[in-house]
Amino acid sequence: MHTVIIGVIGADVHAVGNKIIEHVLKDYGFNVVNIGVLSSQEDFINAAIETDAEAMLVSSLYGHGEMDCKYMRENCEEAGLDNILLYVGGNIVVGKQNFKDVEQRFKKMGFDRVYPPGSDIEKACEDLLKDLSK
Amino acid sequence: MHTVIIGVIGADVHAVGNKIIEHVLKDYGFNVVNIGVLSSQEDFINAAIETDAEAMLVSSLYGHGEMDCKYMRENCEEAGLDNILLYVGGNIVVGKQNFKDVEQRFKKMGFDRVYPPGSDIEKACEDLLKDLSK
Amino acid sequence: MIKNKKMPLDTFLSIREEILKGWPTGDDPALALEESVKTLKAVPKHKNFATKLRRAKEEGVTLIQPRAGVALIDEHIKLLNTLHKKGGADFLPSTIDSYTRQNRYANAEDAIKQSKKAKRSMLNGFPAVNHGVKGCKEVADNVDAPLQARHGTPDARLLSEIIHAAGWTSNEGGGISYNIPYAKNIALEDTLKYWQYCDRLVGYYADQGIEINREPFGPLTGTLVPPSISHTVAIIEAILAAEQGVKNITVGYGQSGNVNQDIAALQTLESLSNYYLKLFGYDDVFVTTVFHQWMGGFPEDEAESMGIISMASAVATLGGATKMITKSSHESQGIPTAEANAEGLRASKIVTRLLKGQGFSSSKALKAEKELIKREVNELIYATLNVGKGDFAQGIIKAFKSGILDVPFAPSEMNAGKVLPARDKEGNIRIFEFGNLGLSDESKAFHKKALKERAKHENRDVSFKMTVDDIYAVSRGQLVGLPKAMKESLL
Amino acid sequence: MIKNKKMPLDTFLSIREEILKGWPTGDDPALALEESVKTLKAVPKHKNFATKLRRAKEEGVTLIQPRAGVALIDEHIKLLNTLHKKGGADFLPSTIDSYTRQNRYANAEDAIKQSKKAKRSMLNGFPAVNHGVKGCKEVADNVDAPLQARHGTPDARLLSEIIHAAGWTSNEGGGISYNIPYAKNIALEDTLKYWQYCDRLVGYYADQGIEINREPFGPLTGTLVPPSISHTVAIIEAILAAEQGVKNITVGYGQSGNVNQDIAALQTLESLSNYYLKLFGYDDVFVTTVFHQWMGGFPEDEAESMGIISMASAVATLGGATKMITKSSHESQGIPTAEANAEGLRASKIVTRLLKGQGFSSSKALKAEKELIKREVNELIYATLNVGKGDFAQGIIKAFKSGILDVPFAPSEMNAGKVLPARDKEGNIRIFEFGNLGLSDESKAFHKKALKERAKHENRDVSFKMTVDDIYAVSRGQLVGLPKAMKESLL
Ligand code: B12
Ligand code: B12
Repeated sequence: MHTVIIGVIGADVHAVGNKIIEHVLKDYGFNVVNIGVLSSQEDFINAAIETDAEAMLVSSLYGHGEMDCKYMRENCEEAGLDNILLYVGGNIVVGKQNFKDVEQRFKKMGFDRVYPPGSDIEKACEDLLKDLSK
Repeated sequence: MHTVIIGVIGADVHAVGNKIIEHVLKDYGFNVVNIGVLSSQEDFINAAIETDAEAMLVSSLYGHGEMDCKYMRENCEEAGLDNILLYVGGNIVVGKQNFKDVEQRFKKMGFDRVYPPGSDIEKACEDLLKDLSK
Repeated sequence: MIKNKKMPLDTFLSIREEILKGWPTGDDPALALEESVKTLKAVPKHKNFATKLRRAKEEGVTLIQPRAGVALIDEHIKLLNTLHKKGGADFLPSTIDSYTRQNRYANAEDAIKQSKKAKRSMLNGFPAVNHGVKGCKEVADNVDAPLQARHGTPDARLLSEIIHAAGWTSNEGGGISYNIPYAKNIALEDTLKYWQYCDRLVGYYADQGIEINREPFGPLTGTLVPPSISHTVAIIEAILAAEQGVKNITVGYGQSGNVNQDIAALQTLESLSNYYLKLFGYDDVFVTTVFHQWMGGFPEDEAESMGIISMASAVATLGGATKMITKSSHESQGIPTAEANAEGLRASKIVTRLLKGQGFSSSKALKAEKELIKREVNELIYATLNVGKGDFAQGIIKAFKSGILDVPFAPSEMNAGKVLPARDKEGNIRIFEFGNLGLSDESKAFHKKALKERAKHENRDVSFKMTVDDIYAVSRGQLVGLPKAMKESLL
Repeated sequence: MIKNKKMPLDTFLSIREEILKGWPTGDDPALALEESVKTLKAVPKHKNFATKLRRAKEEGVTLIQPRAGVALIDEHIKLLNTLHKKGGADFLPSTIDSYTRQNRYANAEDAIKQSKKAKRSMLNGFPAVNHGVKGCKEVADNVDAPLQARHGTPDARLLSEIIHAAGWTSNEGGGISYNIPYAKNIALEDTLKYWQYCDRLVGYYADQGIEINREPFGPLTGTLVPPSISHTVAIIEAILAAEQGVKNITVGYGQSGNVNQDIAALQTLESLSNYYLKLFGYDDVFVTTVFHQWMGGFPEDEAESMGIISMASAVATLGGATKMITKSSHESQGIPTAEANAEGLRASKIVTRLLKGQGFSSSKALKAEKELIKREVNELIYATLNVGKGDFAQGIIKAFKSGILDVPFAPSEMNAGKVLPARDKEGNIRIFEFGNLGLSDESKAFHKKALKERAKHENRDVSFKMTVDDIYAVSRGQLVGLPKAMKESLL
């Protein structure tokens, strides 16, 4: 069973998607560790270390995602999480922006996959299974 | 008292604006000859000759205005209506088009004034008084 | 002398011969009735208008249909597919151009040529007669939803022959509703005959086991028409159609803007149509209703237009309309682009879906408005039947002549044009000048009282000025056209 | 131990001293109460939120307000003026950014700098504390409509001081509504105290003859919250505010999507608030209602979003809300551009104007839903008062702890999170899992029955799966989240 960390980063309190993501991931057979809303990068990293997780699904809905996710890859590596998968999704930037640009920016920041607003979480589960079997 | 011809040109049956135009022009003190909907260029010209009118206010709502108004200036001149004022208004072309372009096209066709969709008819009355006092 | 009597088959067939000579495209083997029956029988169920309406009624949903039509076949097909696939249109239209509506096929031919040259449609609709059965069938074959001709053609006999032979399973219009708002000096006697023919054609197909939908044009001039007047016309046209053998009829109504009046109108339109059809012996007619989103002048602003469209969708759905004709954000400007039209459809559709099945519970106010409409329609129908000495066709001719029936703002000289409507304080459409309208004194008194109340509230007289204010009102963001002084007091 | 008791002036003043030290901008002579009183007294009438609400209520109109806020002052002013002048917003907001909401002013400062560099707002709102009285007053001076802070700040004491001292005449929030949906582990005991302070500040100004509006945040999580739960919170927050001397309160409610339930909710929200305020001795509080356009997930499509917005406007107006918070076509994507926001306003406004004064006549169904809501609110309020041994502040703390009050989908650990809602067949929001919610067995039985009916109709069990379907439903163009099999049968 794969362990994945989910949570909502930063000062973000959007809880609904987070609860549903937990529900769906569990249905898919993942061992889900949900650190909930208002979680810092540190919270994510600590949870991943503690539970030996293989992936983090970072949600950001409220628009500050770009700032909250800065150096997240570097901070993971520093903490010894060398090969952990990093996904991010939600409404990760302020306003309606061209998604290709946004994706680029987050990929540069070291995220493995970036999802546009309202993405199907089932699709992400499939991606996760694929990426984890590599 | 200035006599003006009003009517709706071509195969156009939009009657509401026409009735209101009559009402407002009369309020402004014009002698209004309303030839109504479904009027041909000939109907306009005949009415103008018969009543010795100084202006024609051509309405076209249904989109075929460009075709219906072709050679109207030439036809007026041919009939001896040398200096008659020609105004056109309504929804004079098919679809939402840049009004500046549309105005140009109709001015080239010899119309003195061209009005965009939903124009205030009071405004046209003021224009008319101005133009007629020249 | 025209009567509301089913046209004998041989009469129909002999007129038919003449009709098909009206334009070269009438001379097409596909117009042989054996052929057209085959074509129509081959139309798959989901593309049959009548069948889809039956299903919609069963499921209690409100389906949507735009207006759309351009000069050239390929462009028209592309347009319809955009509306179906990107807009979610349930029913597809082919709005016919205004030359064809006036049977000016030569003008239409010119415009087709000019459109090809100019690479944009110089016509405000699809010239179905010029394109003939072949062209119309090409359209039908290349879209995946039921097709209807929507026009405004006083004499649509050739048009109707062509579209049905091409597999289009619905036709809008009627001898009154495609004359009074759409013509200047064509006799009702003539248009009633023309439309008896169109209906008889549908009746003929019905005898062959083919169900085709017919839709009287409900909104008439779209301009402050009181529901009792448009209902009366719709119901009588339904009766005239039923007499010719039409079995599937959609009666229509254009939004007034007052929610209570609109819902009362929709509900009574359906119940009264069913009632009168049965009363006059047409037992097996399947009736549905169509609600037209605001038919008067639209505001220039696109967002405001979207607001009106969506609000109308709420009313149609709560009122239980089976079909709704949509508008677009371009309405005040001109024929919409495919994209704008599709946007109007999508905004409309989500509202019909969210409100599906919610209904609108009866209240005192609703009951009162329904009673009012019923009483007035009864009065108008009986007055018409009375001057017709028991015959609706004759009744229509005489009622319009004497102003017993009278449609506000109609261009037709057959219409008395005496009736003047205005809104009451709540925005209900009422009447203050009746001419000879066939209403009882009791009914008239109600209207007068309602408008006096408004006038008092606005501190002015009931007059044509008020009507003019009301005509402009919606396009200026109000329902009741207020005098200037009162507008300023609005926050 | 916190009690619902007016804070003595000296306590207030001594806390105030501490609060103003929370960030350098607190040290501003404009924050001296003599100064702020002067500033507030100089606000012209048409820019006073409370006064404009009173006028709107008198005239029976529904006024509109968007959400909006960006990092930098000039940009923010430009944005607000666009919304006012191009959108026709009657009330202006300043949505506060999320760092400020969490009192992370240092983060906000960073983001202001980054925004200046990046030339686009890196913040999701206006950082009012960082901009201080000076910045906030600059905003107030450069717009021509009443201003309100809209946020979600558990501890908004410094924020409230700054905005009021800058002449902003309304503040959104409350000790429950800005905790349970907006925080994770802040004690209710604390947020109630913080908001007693904010209310006491408004009460202080009231004593100086300055009327400031306060607005509990009605929609809570915006996600399938049954009206009885959000009403209870709104009413109790109104009572807590009134105790501190607030005289002008706007209670709020987020659209459910079922028109009957929404109108019942709006009407009972107003009547119950007035009833309970009077019952508990607050006789001179002026109450208005605010309706929030759909607060759950929006569809991606912009036209569909416009449809929802406009439909919501019809409901708000027919239901008699005095204010409506609007959304935009960008809702599902991100904070809207000024243009998109203004479009949402215009679509909303025309609907409120067209339907102005029409009302929604009472029906059996409406009465039944109103009775239901009233009964449930009564049960929840008395259950709360009961565990609080007659004190609402204590009652709230204990009711949330034990789940007697429980808000679906709230992030706060102070919330039991046991209640699970779902829609009944008509789309009304009901409950199937109650946890310890303080409803009577009779009330619960009603909910269970309604949801069983739906489950039967859909041939499945009532379960969390159903709730999830309902959460997604609107964004997918439905109100009731149907199982896949049933979706296909939709025409
Ligand atoms: C009501 C209406 C109808 C009614 C008309 C009833 C009747 N017999 O009068 C009905 C339903 C019958 C109808 C039919 C059709 N209509 Co129509 N109709 C409208 C609508 C909604 C309102 C028109 C109206 O009465 N406005 C109120 C009056 C007071 O304003 P007005 O007509 O604009 O006139 C004022 C000003 O424009 C100005 N003005 C007018 N003429 C002139 C001239 C001068 C010189 C000046 C200074 C000013 C001026 O002053 C007037 C008074 O204030 C408009 C769209 C809109 N505006 O929202 C479409 C519209 C005009 N119709 C349109 C079309 C295409 C048709 C149809 C061809 C097809 C159809 N949709 O069914 C048929 C036409 C049939 C035919 N042969 O003509 C299109 C025209 C498209 C274009 N130009 O690109 C429009 C714009 C709708 C659209 N966007 O598609 N229609
Ligand atoms: C409900 C809601 C709220 C509620 C939240 C209640 C709660 N505590 O949960 C309330 C009213 C409290 C709220 C507050 C705010 N909100 Co809000 N909110 C929404 C809304 C309408 C719906 C969100 C939702 O629940 N959707 C339903 C769930 C199921 O979908 P979801 O959250 O999108 O998550 C799904 C997918 O995105 C995806 N997903 C999510 N994360 C991830 C991660 C990965 C790796 C993957 C693969 C997939 C994935 O899977 C999820 C499950 O399907 C959205 C707009 C919208 N979407 O329509 C705005 C929205 C998210 N909010 C917004 C904002 C700005 C705020 C506020 C800052 C300001 C305000 N408007 O008051 C505050 C934030 C306070 C804070 N500190 O966080 C903005 C964000 C703007 C931006 N990014 O540019 C939005 C987009 C609205 C807008 N257009 O302005 N909000």
